[in-house]
Amino acid sequence: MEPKDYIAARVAQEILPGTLVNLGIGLPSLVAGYIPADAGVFFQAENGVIGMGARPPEGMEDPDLTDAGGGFITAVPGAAAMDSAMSFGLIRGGHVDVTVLGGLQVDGQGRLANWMVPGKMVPGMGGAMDLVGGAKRVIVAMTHTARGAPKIVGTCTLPLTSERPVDLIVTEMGVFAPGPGGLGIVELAPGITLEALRAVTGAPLAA
Amino acid sequence: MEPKDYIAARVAQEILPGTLVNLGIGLPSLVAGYIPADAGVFFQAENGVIGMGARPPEGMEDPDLTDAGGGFITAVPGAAAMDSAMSFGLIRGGHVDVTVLGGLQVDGQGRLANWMVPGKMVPGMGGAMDLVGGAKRVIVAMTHTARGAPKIVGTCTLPLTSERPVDLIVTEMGVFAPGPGGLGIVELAPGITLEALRAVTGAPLAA
Amino acid sequence: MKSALKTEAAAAMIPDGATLMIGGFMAVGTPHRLIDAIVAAGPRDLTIIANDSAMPGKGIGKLVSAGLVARMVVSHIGLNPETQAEMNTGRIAVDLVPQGTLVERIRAGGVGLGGILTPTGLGTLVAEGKRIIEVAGKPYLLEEPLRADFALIAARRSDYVGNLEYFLTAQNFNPLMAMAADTVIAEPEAIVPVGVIPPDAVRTPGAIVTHILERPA
Amino acid sequence: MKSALKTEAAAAMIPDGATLMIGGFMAVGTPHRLIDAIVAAGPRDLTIIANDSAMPGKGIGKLVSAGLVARMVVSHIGLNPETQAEMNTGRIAVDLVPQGTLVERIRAGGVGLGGILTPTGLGTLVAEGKRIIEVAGKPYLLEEPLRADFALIAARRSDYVGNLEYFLTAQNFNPLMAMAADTVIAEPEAIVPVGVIPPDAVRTPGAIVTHILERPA
Repeated sequence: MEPKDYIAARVAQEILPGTLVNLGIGLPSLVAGYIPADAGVFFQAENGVIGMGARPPEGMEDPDLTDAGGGFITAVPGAAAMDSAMSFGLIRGGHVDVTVLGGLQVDGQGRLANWMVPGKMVPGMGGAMDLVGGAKRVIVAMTHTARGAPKIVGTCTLPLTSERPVDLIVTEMGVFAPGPGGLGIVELAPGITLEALRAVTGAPLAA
Repeated sequence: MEPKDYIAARVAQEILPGTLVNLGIGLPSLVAGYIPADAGVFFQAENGVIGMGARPPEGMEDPDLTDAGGGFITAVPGAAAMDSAMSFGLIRGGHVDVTVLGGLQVDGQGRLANWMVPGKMVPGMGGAMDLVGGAKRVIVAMTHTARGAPKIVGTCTLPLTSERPVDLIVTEMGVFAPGPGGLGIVELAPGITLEALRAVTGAPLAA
Repeated sequence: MKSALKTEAAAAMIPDGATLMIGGFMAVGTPHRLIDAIVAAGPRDLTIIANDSAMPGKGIGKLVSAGLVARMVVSHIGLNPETQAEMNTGRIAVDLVPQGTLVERIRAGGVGLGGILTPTGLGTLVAEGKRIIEVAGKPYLLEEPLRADFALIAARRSDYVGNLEYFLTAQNFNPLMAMAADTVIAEPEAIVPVGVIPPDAVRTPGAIVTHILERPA
Repeated sequence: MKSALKTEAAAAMIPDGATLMIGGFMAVGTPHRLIDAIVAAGPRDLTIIANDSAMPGKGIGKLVSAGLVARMVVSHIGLNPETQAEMNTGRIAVDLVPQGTLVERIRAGGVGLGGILTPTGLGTLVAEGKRIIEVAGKPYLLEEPLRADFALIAARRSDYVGNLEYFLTAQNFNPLMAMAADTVIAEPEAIVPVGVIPPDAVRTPGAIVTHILERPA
């Protein structure tokens, strides 16, 4: 299994039945594929729909039904469409149960940086700042390192997305709960030792 | 003609074709009866409809279509229903062309008091403060006196509805444009002399 | 998916001292079955956030007549002499709020704003004790968000996800209040199968509705 | 009642230096015919307020490619490398705004608020130069309203009053922007007779729509 599939499958275990979930583009969007259809989980696309379904069969795409990345989607039974004020009202008002987002860096206390690399890549924050600040539970889904360098760091060198700490970090090496005392280890992925983890983790591990 | 009918008919002359108009309850609501059906004027009821029509024939009332006073209404072709956020967004955002409101007192500069008589009658302001502050043009439609006492006064003794002055006052004695220099006379009603007006007007008349 | 809740069970959830937002405008778009059940259950010292107190014997007026209300945050009580009398004797504390400001305060509570700046109320009794903030050289009142323990919502139709559809002027405050309470109880006139309400007709998504009340008897 | 406006006549209304709000999210729910006509007319130094700058050759991306844009207020430019390049060379000034804050700032401009208080952006680059206001012991950023000279709105259907209906995720910013501009030009996919759109399906009342664009050719 590829790291990103492992990560997505593991994040899926954190999603409770009957919840409202917002998945970021890229790796986080893979999580939907690991949620049983009968779990009663509703996915929000922040461009204006709750009840986003899978990509439609070829020839059945509708130009007016897309996800936040602009890709074609379907609507499940019980879906609701809305304008951006309602969509972000749900996000910022604490009505979204879980958001899963990618990360460029997270520090040991859980502060996330995921929206720009100054001088190199400035895509803009889109809805990320609202999601991190507003969702009830924030999960970061990312590979543990980028070109060998730790993405979990002592202090973020990239601009922060929010001062609110995220709740959980899932990588191919394990599941981590950041906190004031440093990075807590919830579980290590099969075959990962504490030494191996420490070697590629920039933040202190919690006692 | 009763004073209130004279006032309503005169106010109707101020309503331009194609405008969005909010009429207060009581005397102002009579204005609608003097607007031609083909003028393209749309009436807003702030409880959530644009395109309010006349009272329905008996037996055709709908409990879910009422005006801001709770009375049954109809919807004209091209009507739009909305929630209170949109309804007051239109009012407060400057999208309503004209509002016609009743008054307890107005001073010569146009400051209106129409929502409470301390210790006696405290109905609440409802939407009056929003309408006076937000509509593009505010017209007060009221009888010139109450039990013989002037309602256009030097200084309001009742609590103000807004610090924004109203644009026009229409009574059975004439049409008045309040301003920093005092009450301007736009026209006197037939048979009303300046002396008669002065005798029942508490505010100084503009030069 | 939610199974429909018995009206008595819904009313029994509301403890003494609870804060309730109740939809409706002069008793239009008000959850009447819930109100009747609350009058029967009789919780005391309620705080009611609503547009108005309707009329004696109708809608929210029934809660006033039953003596269940300690405080009201409303824009208008003019058609309910009982509320006015209770206010004058001090039995009910009434906060009168301009209607548009009431709307925005409820919305702010529902969408996570810390407050909003409005010119409405400047230079009037409404401004007393409030902060004035200048933006671009103009003064505004800082109005704070409102939230409630329960929102009691009247809807035309619900499905079993809890998606709500409203009708004409019965919509009013309902979709806003459904965003601004810890527990949201929706009283639909009809419950339809999931998939029947078109996505664009949904004004309150089921994800934020805690309970759907059973169909009318 | 409004008669439909020719696309070229609509584009000709927009002068150099105008501020435009343009609906859409990654070119979905964007008024494409208007954008093509504006590219043809070629007004310069435009300020664009929108969710994003779409992609090169699509929607708002066409305005960027044509060199008509001096400033953008947007939440995301990640899918348009041209916008990023123009920002890096300083040819386009880009204000990046969190999407939810952008929504609320546009809404505030449309509904007459002086500003809104939000926690989004606290402790980040977004907070630079902004006032922090405490409410109930918590800090919030004061975010100011946005307004435009023109709002260019994409709708599914219009009637001749100008009532607008939207469809699924093509709705997005359109109903908010229609409230926040001096001149509102709606580009519907279809125009229907007055009375055909049910009152509850109208999301933008015709009273605030200045012009309806002619039907697609």
